[in-house]
Amino acid sequence: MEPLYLVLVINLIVWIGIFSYQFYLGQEIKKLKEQSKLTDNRGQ
Amino acid sequence: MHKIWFVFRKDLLQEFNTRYAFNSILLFALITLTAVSFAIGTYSASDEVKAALLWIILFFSAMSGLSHIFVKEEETHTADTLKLLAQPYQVFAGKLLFNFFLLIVLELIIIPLFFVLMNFEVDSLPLFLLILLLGSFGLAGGGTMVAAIISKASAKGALFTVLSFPILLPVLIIGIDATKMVIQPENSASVYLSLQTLFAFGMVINTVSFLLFDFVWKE
Amino acid sequence: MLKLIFKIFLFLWLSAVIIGAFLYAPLAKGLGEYTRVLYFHVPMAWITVVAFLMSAIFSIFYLWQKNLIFDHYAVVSNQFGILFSLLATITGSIWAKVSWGAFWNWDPRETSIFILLLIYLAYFALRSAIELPDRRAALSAVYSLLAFVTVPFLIFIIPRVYSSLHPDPLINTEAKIQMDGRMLLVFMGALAGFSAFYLWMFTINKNIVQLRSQFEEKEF
Amino acid sequence: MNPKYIVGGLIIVVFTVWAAVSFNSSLTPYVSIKEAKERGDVVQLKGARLDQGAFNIQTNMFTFQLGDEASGEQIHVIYDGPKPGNFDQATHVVCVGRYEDGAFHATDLLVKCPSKYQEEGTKI
Repeated sequence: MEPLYLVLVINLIVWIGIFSYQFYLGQEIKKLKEQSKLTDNRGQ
Repeated sequence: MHKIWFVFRKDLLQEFNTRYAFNSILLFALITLTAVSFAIGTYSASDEVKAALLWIILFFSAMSGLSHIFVKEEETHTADTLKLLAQPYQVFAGKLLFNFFLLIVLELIIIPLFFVLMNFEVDSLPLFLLILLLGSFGLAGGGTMVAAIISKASAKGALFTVLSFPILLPVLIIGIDATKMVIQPENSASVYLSLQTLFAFGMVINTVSFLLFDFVWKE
Repeated sequence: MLKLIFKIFLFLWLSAVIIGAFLYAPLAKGLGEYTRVLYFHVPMAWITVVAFLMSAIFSIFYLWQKNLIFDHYAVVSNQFGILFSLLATITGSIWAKVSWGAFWNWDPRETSIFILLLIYLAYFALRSAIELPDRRAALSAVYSLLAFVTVPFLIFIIPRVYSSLHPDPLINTEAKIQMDGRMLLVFMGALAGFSAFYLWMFTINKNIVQLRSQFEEKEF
Repeated sequence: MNPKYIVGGLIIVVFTVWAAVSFNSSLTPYVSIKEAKERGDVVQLKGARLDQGAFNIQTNMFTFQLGDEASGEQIHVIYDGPKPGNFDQATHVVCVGRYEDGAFHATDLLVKCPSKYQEEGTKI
């Protein structure tokens, strides 16, 4: 493979990694937020 | 107005009794000056290097003593009494005046010594003194404000230099630059620009400090 | 649902920017293969500025409203500011190595970003030295505003003392963007994409901080 | 809103702008060839690049001609070091050093490349 494409692929992999991590983090936070709402409601 | 004077005089009297800030500043300056003078020798340094050295000595000596003014109020627990006696801006003005006075005294002692030890010569003495005066104005303003901030924190001494260095860096850079210019006679037009910037910087940092001091003092 | 579409769109958008930077955009004259750093370096620097600006605004809000949540937001912005300024410094320094010949030579831009880093590292040093949350919030907000007003001065002075090799800012004095069409397309795409990505990252962290302060409240 | 903050903010803005204007209007750190010859101390000399320059391996010196765009004056620059990598693309060169014995002795060369992001091969 040409170095240019190699670098491109590495870049894309890094980008996919960062994106998936952000995405995962976003979903987790969403879950936690819903949970905290539920406990709030139960408390009232 | 007389409250400002009261705070200033109180600090001055205390300082006169203990001479804590003054001794530490002056000794720091003397030690660095002699160290530099030994290491470089009298004739080998160029004028540019001397200008930079002068400001570095002044700057770091100021760093070693300017914080004392607020730290001592916290350590002796007199800050609360002072809060009852005067408005925040009066306290700040008094302390600022004191730190400014401290810097001027330091310069009165160090500058002649620097001239003698480093074989330093300037082309225009009044301009040089004006640079020092405006530089001290900025240094005192920023230094007093950072001192107020760190007096509420732990690890005060180390923190003071860390916090004030980036803020007061403009004074250091313009001061060195302007001092280089007064050494040579042909650059006088640029010196006025430097003076203008030093003055503008002093005004800005002092105004911000006056505005924000309330928030620090009430904490 | 709309958010999910936005995220997928953002993913495709930035992937297209990366592919575009490598395959579509032409190489700049005199820069050769290094041109591609441009599409990553400038957005990083841009986000750094946005992050520090946001932190200054949050600091003002804190002093005004005394709500600790603004202090948390300011901290998050500052952390991102430091992260992105480090990224901008690293990409910039690699670029400087290949085009000017040295990783670091105190060019004005290098000096100003270095001072920014000093200021905000000092900000975190100050925070770590204060115990009480209210006091920590107020003092660090004051410090960050105090530092913020001195930054313009550094920006005027430094180019005078050291001359710059850095290319003119894109929006230069003639208010013209001097860039090849295809490069401009990728460049603007990168700028928009990274800004959107930053906003997303910031929102996530904002939510984390909100949740954390909620939990802390419950404990008391 | 407390009038104190308005007045204070105004003072800050006015003085910042005042300082900014003074710097933008008049000062460049560079001098012309004529000035460099007169001053004889360390200056930053900016001029147009006139030739490719030549590197002398024995003395490890790089020499080239620098021209002044306004007056057409030329000066011989001697740089103590290798030829900078992107020298041939440069339009302007900033030389840090001093004028001595008929030539400008540079300690640093700063190469200003055209900052236009154009495709390779196109004319600016």
